Amino acid sequence: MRYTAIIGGEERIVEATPAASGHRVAIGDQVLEIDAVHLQGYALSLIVGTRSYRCDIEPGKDGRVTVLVGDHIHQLEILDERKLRMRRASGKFSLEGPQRVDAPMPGKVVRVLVKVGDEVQEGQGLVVVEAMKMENELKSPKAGKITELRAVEGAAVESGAKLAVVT
Amino acid sequence: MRYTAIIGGEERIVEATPAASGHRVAIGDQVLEIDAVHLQGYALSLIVGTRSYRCDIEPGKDGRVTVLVGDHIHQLEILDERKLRMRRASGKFSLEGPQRVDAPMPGKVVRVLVKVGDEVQEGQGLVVVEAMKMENELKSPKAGKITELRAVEGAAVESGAKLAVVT
Amino acid sequence: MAIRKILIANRGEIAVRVARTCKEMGIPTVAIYSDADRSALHVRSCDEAVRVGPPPSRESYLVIDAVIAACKETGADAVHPGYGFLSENAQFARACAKAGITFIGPPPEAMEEMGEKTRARRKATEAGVPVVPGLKEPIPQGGEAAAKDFARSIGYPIMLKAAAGGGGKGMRLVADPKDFDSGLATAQREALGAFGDGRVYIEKAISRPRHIEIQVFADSHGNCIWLGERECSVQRRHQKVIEETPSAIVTPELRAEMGRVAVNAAKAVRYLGAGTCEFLVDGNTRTFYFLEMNTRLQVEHPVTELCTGLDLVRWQIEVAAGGRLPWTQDEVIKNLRGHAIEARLYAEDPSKNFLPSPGTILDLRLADGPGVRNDCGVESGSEVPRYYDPMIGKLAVWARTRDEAIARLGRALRETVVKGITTNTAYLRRVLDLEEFRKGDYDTGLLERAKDRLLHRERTGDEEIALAAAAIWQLEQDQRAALRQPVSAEEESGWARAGRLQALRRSR
Amino acid sequence: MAIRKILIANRGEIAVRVARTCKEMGIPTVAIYSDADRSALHVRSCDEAVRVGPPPSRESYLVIDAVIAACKETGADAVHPGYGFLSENAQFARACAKAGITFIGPPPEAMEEMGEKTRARRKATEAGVPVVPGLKEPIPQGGEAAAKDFARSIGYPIMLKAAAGGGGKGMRLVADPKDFDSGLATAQREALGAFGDGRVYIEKAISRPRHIEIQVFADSHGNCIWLGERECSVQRRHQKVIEETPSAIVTPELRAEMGRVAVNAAKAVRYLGAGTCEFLVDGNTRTFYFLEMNTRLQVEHPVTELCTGLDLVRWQIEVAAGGRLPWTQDEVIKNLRGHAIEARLYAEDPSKNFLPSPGTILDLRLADGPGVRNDCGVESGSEVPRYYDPMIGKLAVWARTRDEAIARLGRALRETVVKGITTNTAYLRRVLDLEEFRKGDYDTGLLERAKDRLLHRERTGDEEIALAAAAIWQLEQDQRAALRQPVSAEEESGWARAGRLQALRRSR
Repeated sequence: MRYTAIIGGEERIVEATPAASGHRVAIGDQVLEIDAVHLQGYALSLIVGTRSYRCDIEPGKDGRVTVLVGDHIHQLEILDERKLRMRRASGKFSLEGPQRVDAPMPGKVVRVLVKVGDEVQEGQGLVVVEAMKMENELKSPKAGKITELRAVEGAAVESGAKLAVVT
Repeated sequence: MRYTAIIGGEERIVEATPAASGHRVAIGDQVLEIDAVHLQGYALSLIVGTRSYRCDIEPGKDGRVTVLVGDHIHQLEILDERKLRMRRASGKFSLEGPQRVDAPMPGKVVRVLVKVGDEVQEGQGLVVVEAMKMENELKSPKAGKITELRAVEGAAVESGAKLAVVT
Repeated sequence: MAIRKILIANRGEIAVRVARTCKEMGIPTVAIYSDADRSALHVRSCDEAVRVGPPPSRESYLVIDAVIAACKETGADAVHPGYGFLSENAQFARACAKAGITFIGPPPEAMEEMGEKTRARRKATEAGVPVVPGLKEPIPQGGEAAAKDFARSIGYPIMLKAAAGGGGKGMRLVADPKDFDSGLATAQREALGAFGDGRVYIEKAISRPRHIEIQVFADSHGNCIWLGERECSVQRRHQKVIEETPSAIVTPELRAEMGRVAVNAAKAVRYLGAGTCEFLVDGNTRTFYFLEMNTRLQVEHPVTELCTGLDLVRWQIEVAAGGRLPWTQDEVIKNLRGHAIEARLYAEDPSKNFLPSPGTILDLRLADGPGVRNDCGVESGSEVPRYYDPMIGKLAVWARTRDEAIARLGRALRETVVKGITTNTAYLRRVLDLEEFRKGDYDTGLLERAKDRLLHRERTGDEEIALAAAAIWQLEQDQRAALRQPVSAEEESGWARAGRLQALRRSR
Repeated sequence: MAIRKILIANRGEIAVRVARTCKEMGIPTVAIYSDADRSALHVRSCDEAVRVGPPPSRESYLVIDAVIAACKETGADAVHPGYGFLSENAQFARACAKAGITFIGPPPEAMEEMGEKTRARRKATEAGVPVVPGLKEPIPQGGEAAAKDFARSIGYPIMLKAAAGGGGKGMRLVADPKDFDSGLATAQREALGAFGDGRVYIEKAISRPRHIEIQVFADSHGNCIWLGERECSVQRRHQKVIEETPSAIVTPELRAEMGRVAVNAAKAVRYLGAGTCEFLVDGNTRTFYFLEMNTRLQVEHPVTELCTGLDLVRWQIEVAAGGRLPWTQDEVIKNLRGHAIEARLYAEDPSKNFLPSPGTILDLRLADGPGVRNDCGVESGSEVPRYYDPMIGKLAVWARTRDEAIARLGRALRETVVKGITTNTAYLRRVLDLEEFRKGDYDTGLLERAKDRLLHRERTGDEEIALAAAAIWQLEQDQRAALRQPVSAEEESGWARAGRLQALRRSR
């Protein structure tokens, strides 16, 4: 099976095929013969040559996967043709176009630092959300103008709730 | 839902019904109001009045269940009407009729202590199976006669394999 | 009087930890829980459990009447408050006394005299304990201008601290007069939010300061001893992250001197039980200033237990029951052994400015083997609610030397895996790798100064392995999908079932 | 010479434990595995892993050439043999030397002189160490009759022991002459099966004997010290079940005396590294007899580590690399502290005559908190193969006193839950409750004598809770079945997926 992986912003072609010994995985022009077994709770034990790895896997949405190799965390996306098309369509590769600023976790809006129409710099604080007794300032992902503002001081927000849009 | 439970050889009628606070469970004429939540890996947290219990559950075959309450192990069967009929039909309540002696675990037969036709006493050793470097003697479940003998010295046996029948 | 049943007025790892010692002592325990904690580990770690209210702590864990009522309902004759929540609330201690319940902690008077920082400083000064120059009184309404002048008079940088504070909440360092107003506003807001008391006071900020605290213990027969220090300078926003004992800069002489001063402070308020005197120590001159006394068990008490071999919770209970301290000061000194380090596991995302990451722990794998101790408030399938402190547990190690202890903690952190939520384990490992930490040459500014080194994610050689693992994983998913047996994280995990069942229950 | 990479020629908990110390020392590790162990924890606990053969140990873990080949393939320059398997095989030690690989253990000559019991006894006698009266030579082919006469001459009860034996395998107590032949047959068969050497010898059985062993350590610079005793009298069929240190009957004087004797025995064979002298001690007179020397790390070494604060595996590696012992005998004595107890977790069913219960561990919950140490070879989802020893791990605790240690172990055993297979945890708890054990007044016959008390299952009050839990559980199963979402243990658990995937792989 042929996948397109996105890791560290780069696209890599990864092809995995069942083989006698286990699996053959081609990454670009590098080929790995891998003996893989599943472990309980989303984990794999891989033996490549004599190297032994424990890989803990956390599947996310739309092909997003977090892979813990030994003690190194890798965030990547593993996409088949269909997912890849969707992924490209969504155009999230760049920060062109309007960018949503969402509540990254459930909490309470304690301060709104901008108003609609404000020009903001990349990294400028927009909204302060409090959760677990900590105040967390949400910054602008890009330089631009506040074209939408949903955040209201004192309001409780759920994870993923749209707080503002920067265009 | 009404169940017949078998615990310590006794039959108990257990009726569980969803209730506002959680569940109402009637055991015979004793009624318990129980707040139950599931935990990961087949476990329940029960609060009965102010008592707090962690119950680990190991479902077995045909309604057999092992329940670990705190640190006490309970072996029981929980049967609905259908299972109860089957259970009764199987007539395993007593040791009347032929009794199979099965290999309780995978291993190797190192000695066969009886031959077909032998009269045996309850608890008399019939076959010795070795596993994990330990020899384990399998005893007759009842007094009677060896009517069938499958065990062969030196042969490897799988768990549950029929070794002998005592009638 | 003997203690027959203990209600643990807390949650999370400390509730579990206290329950363990009670079990070893054969004392039945009662847990309390908010609606957010019905499925929490501490509830099933106790023999009984009583609901005390809705999720917000001010409506549950902080409601004195509810806790007292829970004691009466279950016949608990003693309360262990843990840390935080009501542990330093004199009013609660009085309510317990009034209800004939033994409060496992100091008398309310001692709490009041030490609990509020400004009074504590006065008391300490009286007892001849050196304190950091600063304004002894909280800033009154409308006194902002005067406060600003005073700040300029002692010279910047200054520190703004919550009068009722602790644990770094409601603390702000102000380096420049122009930031005074904003800093004050934030400090007051956080103080109000955290302690229901918005008053803050001003203090001169010492440069290159080390936060070193002394564990003291007193019984009701006039005995009071110290149990050595804890080096707590590895802090982020005044929140301790890694603690160790002994401290790299504390000599036996300095230890004895700080210990003597701490014991004096405790005696000055007729202290009882476990307490901690926090000092600010000048990294260069090693002069120390009394900061405050925490009139409760500290989060980081395990490092003291590891190096003394004591069970401090057992001592708290025995002393509260009128027992005598089994050790003299000399026995303490004779028994101090080896080196211990504790790392706090937080449900937070260091790469997102340490944003708390509540959620469900799908899988929890803790470290084991020689010299490792886990104190955890969660297990696989546990929910980390968004209402409370994001600390999910503590990983402590002991070894004969500091170097071996650091190596051991590194090994143990590598064994520790928390899936489903983001935690700071990788960040903690990077802290251990900091040269300053390895040398023991650091102060409370370490983490701020090393920020970039700590967050930079090194590119590792095993990226291909990660890709291969993901591909093999995905391949198998696709194969199974083809076989029409879709498996989603949802269906797989017990917590999802739990969620469904609870939903079921509510819906009825 | 420095050691740069260590191959761990073992499996299970000891392989994992050795790997932990190597990680702390920064030494890369290589695991070996049989086909039955591909998914075993020790394989993923090491940096590299090499298959050495099919499941039976005689075709994998015991194949010297395969292990040496694995070293060469991975460039390992040292081997840690753990215990069992090749750990006391002089031929293997020689093969390592020949291949230029450091064998982490004593020289082959010392192994040969001490490894075989009868020679060990001779050596010991020469060194002036008292031994139990018995026939020094293994019973030769056809010598059964003479042996029987000798047995009668020293008087029954007598003990039949495997010449190449250890760990109680191939040992038989014969109380009556008429059982001599059957006992001999069984002993020889077990000896042959376990060690590939069916020779056994005769020894007088001491009554009320306690099995107490002394840990010794020697470096290559002529230093040899003892590290205190381990009381191992809680045995079933000569298999240790619970070990503790210090022993209730060992006074400082007796400890020093046994230590001195043990060190002499070790010096007599120019010993190197970690070794253990096993003694039989008369419970009444406290006279002790040398039994044998185990020329390797013992299963129960953690209790010694807990009371000395040492990492014995680290010492083994340092000494094998030519290092000096960092401690003198006096430092050992100064550092002995508190009380430690270890309980062995076996995959066996006490109610079925301790029938081994291999299988898949669906869920494993280990104890945590103060004073608890886990050394485990498995985790949730692990397979316990039927080919090897049924011990899945060890639970050890430390506390200041024996009483506190017993209470702590009881608490920890209650926290330990192994689901999917049957284990001896409940049995271990009942052992702790035995009055003889609590008093420390027991001998190697304890478990046999207390058999009935240990197996009788007390009827507990919480039977109704069990019924209610089962009913609620079943109710929800039925409800979900009605919603057409059947959930069977199979579909739920990751191990089942593992099984499928492996099946998939084989089928290709």
